[in-house]
Amino acid sequence: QAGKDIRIAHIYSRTGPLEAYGKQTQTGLMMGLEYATNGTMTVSGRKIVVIEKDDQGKPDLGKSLLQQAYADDKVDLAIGPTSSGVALAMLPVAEEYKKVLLVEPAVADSITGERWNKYIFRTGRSSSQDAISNATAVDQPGTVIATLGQDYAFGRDGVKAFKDAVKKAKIIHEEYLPQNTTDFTAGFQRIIDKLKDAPGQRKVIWVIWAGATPPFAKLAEQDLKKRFNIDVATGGNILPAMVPYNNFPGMEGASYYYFGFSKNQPNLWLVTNHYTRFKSPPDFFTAGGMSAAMAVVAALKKTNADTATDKLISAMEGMSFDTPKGMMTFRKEDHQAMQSMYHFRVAPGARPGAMADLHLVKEIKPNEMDVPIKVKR
Amino acid sequence: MSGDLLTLSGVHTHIGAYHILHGVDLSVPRGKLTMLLGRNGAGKTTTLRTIMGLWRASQGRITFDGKDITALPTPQIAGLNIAYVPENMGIFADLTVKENMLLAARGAKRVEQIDGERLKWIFQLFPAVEKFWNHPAGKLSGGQKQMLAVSRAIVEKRELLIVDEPSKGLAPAIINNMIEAFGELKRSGVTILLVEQNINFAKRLGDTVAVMDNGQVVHSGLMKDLAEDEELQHRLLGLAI
Amino acid sequence: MSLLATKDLTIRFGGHVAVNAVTCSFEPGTLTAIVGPNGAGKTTYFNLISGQLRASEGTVTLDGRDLSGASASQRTRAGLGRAFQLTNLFPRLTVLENVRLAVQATRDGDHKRGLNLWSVWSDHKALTQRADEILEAVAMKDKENEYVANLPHGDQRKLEVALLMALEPKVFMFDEPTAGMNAAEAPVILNLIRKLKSDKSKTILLVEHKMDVVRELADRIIVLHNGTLVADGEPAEVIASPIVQEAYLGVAKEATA
Amino acid sequence: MARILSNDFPRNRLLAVLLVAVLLALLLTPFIFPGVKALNVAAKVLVFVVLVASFDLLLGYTGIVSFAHTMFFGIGAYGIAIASTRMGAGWGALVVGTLCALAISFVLALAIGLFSLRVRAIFFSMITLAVAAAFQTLASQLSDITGGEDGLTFKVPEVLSPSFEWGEKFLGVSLDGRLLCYYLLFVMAVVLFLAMLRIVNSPFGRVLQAIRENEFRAEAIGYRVVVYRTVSSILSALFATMAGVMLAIWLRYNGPDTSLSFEIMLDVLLIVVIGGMGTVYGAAIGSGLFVVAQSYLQDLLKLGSEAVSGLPWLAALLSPDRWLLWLGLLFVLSVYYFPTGIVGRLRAGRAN
Amino acid sequence: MNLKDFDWKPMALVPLLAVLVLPFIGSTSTWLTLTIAGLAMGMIIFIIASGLTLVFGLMDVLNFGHGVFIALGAFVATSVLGAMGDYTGSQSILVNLMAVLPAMVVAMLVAGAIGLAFERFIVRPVYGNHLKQILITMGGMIIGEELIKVIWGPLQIPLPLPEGMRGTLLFGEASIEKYRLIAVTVGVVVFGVLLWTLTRTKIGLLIRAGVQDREMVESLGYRIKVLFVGVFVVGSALAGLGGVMWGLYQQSVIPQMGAQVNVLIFIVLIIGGLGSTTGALIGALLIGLMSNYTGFLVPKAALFSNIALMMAILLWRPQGVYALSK
Ligand SMILES: Nc1ncnc2c1ncn2[C@@H]1O[C@H](COP(=O)(O)OP(=O)(O)OP(=O)(O)O)[C@@H](O)[C@H]1O
Ligand SMILES: Nc1ncnc2c1ncn2[C@@H]1O[C@H](COP(=O)(O)OP(=O)(O)OP(=O)(O)O)[C@@H](O)[C@H]1O
Ligand SMILES: [Mg+2]
Ligand SMILES: [Mg+2]
Repeated sequence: QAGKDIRIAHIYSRTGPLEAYGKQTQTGLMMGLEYATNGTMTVSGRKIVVIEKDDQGKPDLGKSLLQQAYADDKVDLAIGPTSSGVALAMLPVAEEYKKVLLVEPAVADSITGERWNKYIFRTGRSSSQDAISNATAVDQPGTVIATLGQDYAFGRDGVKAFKDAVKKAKIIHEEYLPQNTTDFTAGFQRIIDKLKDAPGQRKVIWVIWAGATPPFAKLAEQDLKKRFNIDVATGGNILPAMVPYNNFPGMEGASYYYFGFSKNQPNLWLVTNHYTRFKSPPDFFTAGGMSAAMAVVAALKKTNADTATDKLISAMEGMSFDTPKGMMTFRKEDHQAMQSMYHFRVAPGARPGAMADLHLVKEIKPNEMDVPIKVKR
Repeated sequence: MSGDLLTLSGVHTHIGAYHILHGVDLSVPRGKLTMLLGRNGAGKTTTLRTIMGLWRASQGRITFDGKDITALPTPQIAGLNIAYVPENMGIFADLTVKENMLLAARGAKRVEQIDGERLKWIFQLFPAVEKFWNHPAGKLSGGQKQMLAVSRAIVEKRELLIVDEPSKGLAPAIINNMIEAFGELKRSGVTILLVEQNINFAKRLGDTVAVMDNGQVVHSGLMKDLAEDEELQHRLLGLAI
Repeated sequence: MSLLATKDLTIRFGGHVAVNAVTCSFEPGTLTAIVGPNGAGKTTYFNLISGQLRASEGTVTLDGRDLSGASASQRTRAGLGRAFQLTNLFPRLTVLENVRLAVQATRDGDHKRGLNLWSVWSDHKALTQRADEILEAVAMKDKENEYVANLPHGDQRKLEVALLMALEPKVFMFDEPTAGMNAAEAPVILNLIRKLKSDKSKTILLVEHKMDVVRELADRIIVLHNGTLVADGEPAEVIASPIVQEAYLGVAKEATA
Repeated sequence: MARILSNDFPRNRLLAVLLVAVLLALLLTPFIFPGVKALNVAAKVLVFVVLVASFDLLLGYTGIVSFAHTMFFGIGAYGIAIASTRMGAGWGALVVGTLCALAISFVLALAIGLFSLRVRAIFFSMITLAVAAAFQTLASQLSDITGGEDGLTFKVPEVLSPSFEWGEKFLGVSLDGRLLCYYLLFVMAVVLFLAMLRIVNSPFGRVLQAIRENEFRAEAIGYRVVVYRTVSSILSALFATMAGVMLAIWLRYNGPDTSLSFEIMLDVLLIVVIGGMGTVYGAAIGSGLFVVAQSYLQDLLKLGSEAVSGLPWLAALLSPDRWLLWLGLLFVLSVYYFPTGIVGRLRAGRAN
Repeated sequence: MNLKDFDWKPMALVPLLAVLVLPFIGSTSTWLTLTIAGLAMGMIIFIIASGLTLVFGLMDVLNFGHGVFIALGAFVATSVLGAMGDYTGSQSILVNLMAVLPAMVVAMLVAGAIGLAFERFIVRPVYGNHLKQILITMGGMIIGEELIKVIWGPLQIPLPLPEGMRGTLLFGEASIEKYRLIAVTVGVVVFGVLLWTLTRTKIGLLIRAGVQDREMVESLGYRIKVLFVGVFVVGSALAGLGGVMWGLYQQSVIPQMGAQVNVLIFIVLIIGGLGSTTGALIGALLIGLMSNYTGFLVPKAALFSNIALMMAILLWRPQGVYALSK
């Protein structure tokens, strides 16, 4: 086997609604491979070849691309995809072909939950990890919270995980709005009506929103802090999507990644090299892609570049590996990478319209988050 | 100034793959009423449309007032002060009668600017136009539409009037009015080119006549002569009166 | 007993009464001409009888059956057939298909008037045969495979009549069947109408502005004026009546002019 | 032969050859084009032949422009998906899913037909556009039943899944459930296609054409237009549902984007036009060409953009990421150059 | 048109709806907030739909590509405003306007210019054929959207509202965003100019006539081709303006935004009746109000409120509230 290329398929949204995310992952993946192999792109004498495939954000297409990758292209393992829907459709294919699928960055809990099978690993964070870290950031006694999310699985699951993780604060209202809401007046009004007279020292609207038109700018317009002493909290996102955060100087939340937070070697390398190559800092999914690459290389090093699926699986289960976010560990039970999250605060002097300026409040270590295991074995 | 206002020489017209006009020669003398007769499918409508530039002559020459208009676009031809009433009447069904008239009056921006005397004259000829002034034109009866079509053509003074079968579907009384109207227009110096199936109409109004068959003008001369020569009528038009 | 009758038939468009309480009945074996000035309401009256318009008031009965609530297609199936003032055909189908569709619409059979989804259309030979007969009658058999859109105006008028014949109605309604046809072509249509007339079981209604045609064909004339029925009777009598002379023919006016 | 084709022959030699070629290619795909991709593409062609032909029934034969066609496609696919998820893999689930989906489609099509076929034609299309969009959102909101955005992944009867091997390799092709599944689809497609061919050539089909040509006159010669229109939209909905069933069986997955997205609607529209409206055969040829082209477009563009990598602007346009750009261009060009579609072109060519 | 003939019923719908829901909402201040916001939203929707009332309503062109011009306007605005940071950063609305007005003008010019090409190459061959219009303009939309991605990239771009236009005004407990009031002003201007042009000048008549019978309009001596191009360009320019307004409202723009608003503006036109500017305004206001009310009372139903409204209106008037006769 030695000398033969190690073939890896990267299936992601090169086009489609998540095009921007997917491309970051690809960049991160390639930079990660470069970093982890010291620029040689080889592990134990075997060259790593990445085959890119575009799932266009379509689950059916992603599924058949993964079949092609395993069957026609004879890849050793696959990485991706960008969207949860595509990932869920792919899971059974990995099982059918008995090959590893390393999920990055799709977030749905069920990927490493009910729908999981033993060929699935994930370097990306899960919805639960997101929600729990966010809960940690706002969970204080005497706080009352209203949640605001989109009315579909992602929003509802996110809120549910968040609720499960909140222990001390009280959640008094859940508002779900259609996914593509543009006029938030009615929703805000309902939240305000519920929250304004609620007893509590601190009132918070916790927002979980994915997609094109987030409610932050509109929330800021409402002047809630001044009018009703209501705060806003939310999770992280890609940099362009966080521009509106600057409307809320001092807003807190928890994020998966922000280029300025981690000070470890891989992240420093990533930030510097990303700046020199693209004139911009690395983002959310760049870091994710790099993490996936580093996980793969670590595993291959462990098996001495043996790509037999069972060897890979046993190497990866419980494996700890370095990433731009620090050490991660694939949990044995559900192959989810346990990882740090970041409690952040928007810079007090943030200027609306400028790039998001986040300050690190605290790194939330894996052992501080109780991420439930949901796989049925 | 006398002579011919409009002349066609050797005009050929193709519609798609069909060759319809085979060298039409026609002249319309200034200030006179010229009748264009011929059986169904002879090419009368096609001739009128070719003059208006709605179909293009593939060969031949059309001149108006000494100017070559063969290749001019339709709006410019109309802009030479020519009015046209097409066979299908060309009523704007969604607009009211008033708006239809306003559009035909190129010089007027608003209804008030239309020559009031002229309007009164039209109302008197075609009472329906006044009666349904604010109604959508599409709701008019077949004959009323025909009246509106002719009214539009005469709302402003034009040098040449080209009319395709104005009497179709009209009650006898209205036909009389129309004959009267064309007579009056002629007296005021307007040149008229008229296609008509109604031979009585033709006889009462026509100064000169051209008869078409198979895409060619097969006879032209004075109306008077044709009206008196029953044998010629029979030969040219296939009918005895 | 009369076959077709209208009682107090009225329609208003906004404030305008286009047909005003017309009560009239039509007997089999007669051809009734309907005349009147433009806008008198003739076409509208036809539309009310054949169901293209719904009456504001009044009833239409055929053979004693009240059809006032029936749709146009129901009335056609009940035996009211009409041809249109403006040609109204299926332009991108062939002549034969046009007629065959009309035959199929009214005849019962295993084609079930068109709701049969599962047989092959061309297998219904009886329909084709009947369509051929009709085309023969209007002298258009040689054009049966031409697309209607390519036919000259006169042939389209003939086909309009052929469709009406294919429906085999009890009542034939013609709305200016020869409009826009010249004197050389019109006879084909007029002959067809004459032939129908000789079959004594048919009721024929004819709207026509050409008085010579009316004089020759009509057994009876009714006159509409401003939507109201103002005269009804023998052709000679009606034509001579002052109202027709003045309002319709414009004779009186001419005399004064 | 005449009976099978309902007496509606291709009427053009080249067209006949093309049709036979498409048929043979589909029949033999597993053996002449090895690989998962080819088989997936061929299966998609089969599904689209049915879907597009069913849309043509509506558009080409009745003259109704509806944007809600994918809704019925989706109902079919969801029928299978939901039944298989709830009842577990098995033939029972397939039958129940299909029947329920057909029933729901029937009711919905009837309701839409009765309500909105009365409004102006272009309003009808806009209404269906809005309804389809709302239905898609609904499907993603009812996540307990439909799996939401993520969709449903499910299993089909053992015999149809890849793990079922029923013989040694034959001509280098492994004889597994996947192959059986493909041929199941093939048979379904052929049967449904011939059924539609029969319908458009029945007395009913002729009335539909008459209505398309001149609705007013069709009513006047005695056809109840609303009834015919409604029946035709129901029929077309049912066939679309069957196409959805085929899709779900093949993919063993369904989600809102997979069967309900507007993009599919666009593809269907484009195929109808490319193939030729009002000719069921157009659906077959159009689907064959289009689906194959679409599936390999990105690969082709990749070659293209590598070839011109020296010219950054051109390379940006030829980038595989911009494949939609070329699809859009195809829309425009096909309207310019194929107003009557391939079938219309070929048949007209013979007529002259 | 005299007053007696004027059809006031549709006009009454808007206040009627507002009054009817009051008892259900209970609190007056909440009701006021929702109503004012809804009306203002309606105005914004009207602005983005106004271009289509010309192109679709008058010229009978089903332009699915209309959304692209909206997106285009918004993207142009990001570039213009991005370059005028000094003006947008000021707290004074007047200074802000010095940036926003040029952005609007440039967006309208660019959208209009592209509209010119769009008319020439995409729309001209298909006047009068709806199906082909749908197909070819869809193609145009896809191409346009992809070209936007080529030029500005596929990413979401922030379009922050100038400083002085932010914030809300308070009326007791009720609040209204400043920007919405600005949008109302723009909307009223657009409405007024359109209405005046279409009903008080001959141009409106000519366009409507031209849709029905091009040849006849030409035979009357008018150059319909030029007129149609002109209308299309104006329609596109209005879409560009709408894009700027919409983008500033959202405070961010994405290439897909055109496709997202397409359905919405089609619904507005259907409710209003083709070709009627007043109808479009009423449709937009109704939609603005309706979505706020249902969003507050029964959020689950908000998704279907537009469709339900459209269906109800069509049951009442199958041609929309102010339809041209046909
Ligand atoms: N669009 C067309 N396509 C093909 N042939 C046409 C078209 N229009 C007219 N024709 C044919 O051209 C010939 C001349 O038609 P035209 O309409 O000029 O005759 P006409 O003399 O006006 O007859 P009518 O008295 O019936 O109005 C006819 O044979 C007709 O069938
Ligand atoms: N749908 C409608 N809406 C409003 N008014 C109408 C409508 N249909 C017809 N009318 C009016 O009713 C009157 C009668 O029209 P109708 O078409 O019956 O006349 P007609 O006797 O057939 O005339 P013609 O001889 O000119 O064909 C006309 O004044 C017409 O304007
Ligand atoms: Mg003619
Ligand atoms: Mg009439």
